[in-house]
Amino acid sequence: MKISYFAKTREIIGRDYDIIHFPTDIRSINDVVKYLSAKGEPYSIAFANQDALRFALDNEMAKSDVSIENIQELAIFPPVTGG
Amino acid sequence: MKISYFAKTREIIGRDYDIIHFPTDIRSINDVVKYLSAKGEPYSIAFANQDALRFALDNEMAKSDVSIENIQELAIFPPVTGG
Amino acid sequence: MIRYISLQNCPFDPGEELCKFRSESIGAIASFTGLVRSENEIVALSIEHHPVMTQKTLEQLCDMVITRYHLLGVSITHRYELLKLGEPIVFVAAASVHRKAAMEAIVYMMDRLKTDIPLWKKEIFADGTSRWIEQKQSDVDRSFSW
Amino acid sequence: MIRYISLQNCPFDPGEELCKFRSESIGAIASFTGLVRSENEIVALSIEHHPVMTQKTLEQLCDMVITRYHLLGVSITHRYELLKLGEPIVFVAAASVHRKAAMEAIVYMMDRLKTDIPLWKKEIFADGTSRWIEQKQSDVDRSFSW
Repeated sequence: MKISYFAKTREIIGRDYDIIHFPTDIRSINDVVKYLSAKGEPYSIAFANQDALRFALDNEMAKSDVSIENIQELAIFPPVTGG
Repeated sequence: MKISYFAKTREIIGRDYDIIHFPTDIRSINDVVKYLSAKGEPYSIAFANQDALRFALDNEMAKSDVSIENIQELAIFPPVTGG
Repeated sequence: MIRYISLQNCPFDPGEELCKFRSESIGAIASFTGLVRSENEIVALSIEHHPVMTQKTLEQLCDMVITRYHLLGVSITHRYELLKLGEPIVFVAAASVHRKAAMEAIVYMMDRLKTDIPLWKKEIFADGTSRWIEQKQSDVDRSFSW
Repeated sequence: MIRYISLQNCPFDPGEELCKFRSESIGAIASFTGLVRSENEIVALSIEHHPVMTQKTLEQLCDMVITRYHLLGVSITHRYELLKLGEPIVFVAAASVHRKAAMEAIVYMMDRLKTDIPLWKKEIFADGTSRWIEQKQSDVDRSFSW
């Protein structure tokens, strides 16, 4: 699965994306965030404040409890500041 | 005193302005309107519905009960439709 | 402070008017353009105005809106005499630090223009006849609501 | 129906964008331009975006606002990458029969843009350092108020 990072999140992680094969018990966006945070830095720093993270599954905004089943790409980024 | 007309009022009166020397008992805009209306057409037609008239004394909007003392010009016109 | 007022009988380009605001303090510019649209099968619009009063009222409106909304710039352009279909009649713009002030300022300016400026519009038809436009009660109500 | 969307990394002229609406049915055009202003002693602004999502979200926003306000035209231009002081960041415009719809539409569009479009702004300073701009709670509150 492709995990893309944008803006401050991308800068902390240090790259645009990861390709990760998750264990089968990783089912929701929340599970992904916890799984990666448990790996330590830089994920633990980037994901320290989950309230300040937003997510998109295959280019659609999604809440953190949504399932990642059949999803190609999860994007993780801070609250937007466009306009 | 110069009495100027604009828009529909001007068209009904048939000219841009009149120069009129009013009797001394003509003191307010209301008095002017009544005095001119009493002369018959075209004034009686132009001023038939006084609710649909607006006034300006020396280029300042004024209510119909305002005095015309020391005024050079009274403008009479319909409600505006600018913008 | 940028402050443009133009009363003119020749066509103007709202795009050019919009570009007159140039300042590194400006974060927001809102604009409104009113145009002659094809309603009631009109072929043109004719606007009569009271030159002295109109100029004075526009200047007062600019001063008032600058103070009320702490603007960095304000612009009003208004046509008079004969206008063709599709031509801009009026353009107002407001520049400010943040977006709320500029947006509210153009709403306020248009509401005021509709009832405070001594201009009168007349619809011109294909057969040469014409008809004065009546003031809308909704415009009067909006103007009084401020 | 006129519908322009442009996401671009080169400067644009809001005046040119404003002139894209040409229709004899249009009686009102409202526009808003957001610009890079000199705040916090910045020398430039950098904007990152999610290309696919941004384009899609802008298209959805246009469709939504056209329906919601019965618009005759809508236009959104948004910059990304590096912007200099004074340059326009975003331009939105709405065309309608009467003024109320166009004016409300640009307020709505800007409120939505602030919270719905995957774009992130970063302030660039003279010494080469930079800082991501944080989302404003007031923008979130405004967005939820619709």
